[in-house]
Amino acid sequence: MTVKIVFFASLREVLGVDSVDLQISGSSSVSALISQLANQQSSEWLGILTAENIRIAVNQDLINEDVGVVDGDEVAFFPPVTGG
Amino acid sequence: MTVKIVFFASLREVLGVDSVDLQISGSSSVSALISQLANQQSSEWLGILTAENIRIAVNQDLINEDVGVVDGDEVAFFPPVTGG
Amino acid sequence: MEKRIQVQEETFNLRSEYDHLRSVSLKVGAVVTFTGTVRDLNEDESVQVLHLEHYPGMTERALDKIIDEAAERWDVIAATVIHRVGDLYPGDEIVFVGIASQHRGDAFAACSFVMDYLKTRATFWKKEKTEKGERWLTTRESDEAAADAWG
Amino acid sequence: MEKRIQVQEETFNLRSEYDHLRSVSLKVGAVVTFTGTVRDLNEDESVQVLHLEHYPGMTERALDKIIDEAAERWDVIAATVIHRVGDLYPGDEIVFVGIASQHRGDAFAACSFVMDYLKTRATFWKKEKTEKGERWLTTRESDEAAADAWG
Repeated sequence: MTVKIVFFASLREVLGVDSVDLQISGSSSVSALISQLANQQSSEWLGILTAENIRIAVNQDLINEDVGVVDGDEVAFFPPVTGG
Repeated sequence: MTVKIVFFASLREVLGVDSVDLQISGSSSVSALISQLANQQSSEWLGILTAENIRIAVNQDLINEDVGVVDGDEVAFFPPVTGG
Repeated sequence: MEKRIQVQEETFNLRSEYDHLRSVSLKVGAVVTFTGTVRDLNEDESVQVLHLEHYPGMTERALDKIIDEAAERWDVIAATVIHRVGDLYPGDEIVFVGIASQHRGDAFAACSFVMDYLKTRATFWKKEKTEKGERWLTTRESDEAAADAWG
Repeated sequence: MEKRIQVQEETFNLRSEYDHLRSVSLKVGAVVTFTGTVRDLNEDESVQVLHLEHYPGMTERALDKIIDEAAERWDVIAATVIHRVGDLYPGDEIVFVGIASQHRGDAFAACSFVMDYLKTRATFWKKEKTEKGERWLTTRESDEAAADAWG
């Protein structure tokens, strides 16, 4: 089962990658995904992805607390927006 | 000495005239002009020109109290504005 | 500040007015425009023609003062007011107000301030022709309240 | 309500956007437009290029929600939001918001609400290139305060 992880703007540049396809076994949660990413990529990712100013969206909806993710979901991490 | 009196919108239609050149002797005031106009035109003008909703401008500046007028001045009477 | 004030029978070209406002300075970061149009209904009566009359000279002076007052309150780099007079029909444009500022808050505030003051302080009068006949419009209380609210 | 939402690299044509808003209904009495442009200076540094990035899909959904929320609060007959992405230069247009309503109060409020919410809730990010180098911009506290002020 695959979850697509995407990164934007300064976060994308810091991590040096714009997306990662993550294999999960059965169900998972966003917090578990972050741990799995840090294990797989670099331990620095843990602090970067859990920094206070980082926003998280699941399937393009912002989340304010940990939620479950399933096969085919898209999870996005990004800094505060600055459009307009 | 001449003062130009002008009327706008519904007031112009009620009075049936858009302007009157009024001869004054020496100095006068707006209130004296109104009396002079009523004598000269019709006694109904007194009530019409002193009605509460009528605005008066002297030389294109709104006035809130009686003021003096001199030769060449332009005095305007009109109802509340409704532009925009 | 760049000012442009026009009272005219002809319609106006929003695009060229906007281009003018925007091109005044590279400091411009926000342009807000307001356009008022003749609606087909007023107080449930079908409007056929709207006749706009004004006091030539005094009107332009009033608009000039209103823009100056807006520029005292907010950052205004450029301001344009165009008001049409004569016979207008449903769908026609009556009035254009455009403000260019560095930031959006100033542009929004100045534009709506100019419209509120224009409604209650510029010497225009409207006569409406409906199926029931002609009538001069009277000032709306809501317009007076909007102008008074600026203090 | 008529909605139009576009995220695009190309510039937009204010005139055709305005004509669309105005032509939706003869009930339209007021059209307010906001256009944001790239200023040549930001925090006293000369801006050479502004790069705009967004989250395709989520951005359009966020803009759609913002317009719906405006229409719940005010009379909105038609609303258009166009936001550019890619490389922009001083003087270039970044964003257009246009609102058509029956009355001016609704059009002004809805337009400035959409801009305030767009600034804090739509997934766009700006990277500025000045003579001193590149930097990603951070949210302004004044923008957050403006959005929060709508309650």
